[in-house]
Amino acid sequence: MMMAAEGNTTTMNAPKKLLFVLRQAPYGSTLAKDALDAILATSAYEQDLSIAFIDDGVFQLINNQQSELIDQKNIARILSALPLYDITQLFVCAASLAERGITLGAISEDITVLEPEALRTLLSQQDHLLSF
Amino acid sequence: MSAILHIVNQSPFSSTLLKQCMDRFNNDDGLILLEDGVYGAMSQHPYAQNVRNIKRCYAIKNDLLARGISLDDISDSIQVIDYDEFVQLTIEFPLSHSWY
Amino acid sequence: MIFSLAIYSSLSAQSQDSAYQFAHALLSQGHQLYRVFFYHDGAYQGSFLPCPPQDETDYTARWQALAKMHNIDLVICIAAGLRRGILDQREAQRYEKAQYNLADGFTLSGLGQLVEATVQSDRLITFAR
Amino acid sequence: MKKGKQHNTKQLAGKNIDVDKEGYLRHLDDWSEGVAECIAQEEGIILTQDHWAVINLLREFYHTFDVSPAMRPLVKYVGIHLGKEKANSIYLLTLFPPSPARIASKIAGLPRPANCL
Repeated sequence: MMMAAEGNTTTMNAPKKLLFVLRQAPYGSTLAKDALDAILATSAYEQDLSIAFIDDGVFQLINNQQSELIDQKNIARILSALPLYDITQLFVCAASLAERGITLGAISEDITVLEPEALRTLLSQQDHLLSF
Repeated sequence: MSAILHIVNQSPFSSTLLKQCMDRFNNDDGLILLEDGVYGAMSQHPYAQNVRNIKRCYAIKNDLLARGISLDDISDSIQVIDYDEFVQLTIEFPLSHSWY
Repeated sequence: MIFSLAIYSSLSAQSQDSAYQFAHALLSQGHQLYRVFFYHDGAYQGSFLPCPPQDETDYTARWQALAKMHNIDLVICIAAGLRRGILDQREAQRYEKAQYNLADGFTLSGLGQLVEATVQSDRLITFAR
Repeated sequence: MKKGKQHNTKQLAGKNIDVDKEGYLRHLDDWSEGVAECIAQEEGIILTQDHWAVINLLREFYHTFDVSPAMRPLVKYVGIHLGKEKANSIYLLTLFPPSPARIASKIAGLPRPANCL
């Protein structure tokens, strides 16, 4: 139950469009996990929040991750909690999937696959890009 | 549709970062090469041709000179800038994305 | 224009210096730096314990000086700080550690501060690795 | 100067169990229903079936998703599993006063939340 009671110190204006761009594979560094922590925290602040998995970030979506074998939190399982945090705008880069020869595993039913043009449009419609 | 200022800090000789950035590049976007990213400004680098096609490509002067890269050795299409100009570009472009 | 910076880089990464150069340049142009948020390995910036040789840059001291001069909010993500052993007195007591090491001018706070910085700022620039 | 953690050991459910100074388990594996009863008692709470439903759900959330829930997802999860009428933060506050986030996770043997205030 982290970060439950934050955020009442400033008045927030109209929601901003924030896109987390996740480009990191899940376990080689903690960046992928840190990005998810930031996303879960952000979900408490009524912003227009979305996530795009691109490049090695798509490796976070592979099924059957057994991260306990390397003493790490399971990224795929954390991702499966996103709907409970009302995070529903999830996108993945079709080209990144194809290039790596992987099919969608975790949260596949909730995620929208975007061709390059559409991905590019998504990026340029934001107020801020949070690069992870 | 907002133009994006892409910021790249890894060498294209050791990382595919620059390629990944260029794959998402729009005509009206900008590219800043800094830190080891400035090796991407050298005319010999693997994507030199692509970078040449970018209208607005910039490299941080001090990062080039610190690495012994002569300003004569970089592609003609690349503008050499300082941090004041870097700040100006982040204002001119409504969005920035850091590739690292 | 209002800027915030997100810094994820460790002390060994040049991007640490780039972030400072950027902050310095934007302030000298009269823009506002609303917050610098240190996350991931950026949290190491907040320790006052590093002892670089006198002829090398003391990154932490440099941020402190800039913050003092321009009244900048230097925030370290508390979770990132705790993992990396960056504690203030309150957290040291809470976690029963005999020492604390958070440098003056920095504060430990939650990820909400990153969200709030993006909401309050016209530009968010990320420096990492 | 050199001082490690104070080893606060408590008699909980007939066993010596390491807790930190705010009463969180140092080793999450030490948790048992008996331990939960004891921690609850120290918080002035007698556990009823309603409490247990939430505690079990909290543990299930943690083990399913590998994170401790924030308030909002927990409320949502409660709604899915225990019914809509219980899906509100006041209900949780009534069960685990004064701070359901801290108290319930302590009793359920979850990691202490990072202090984000």
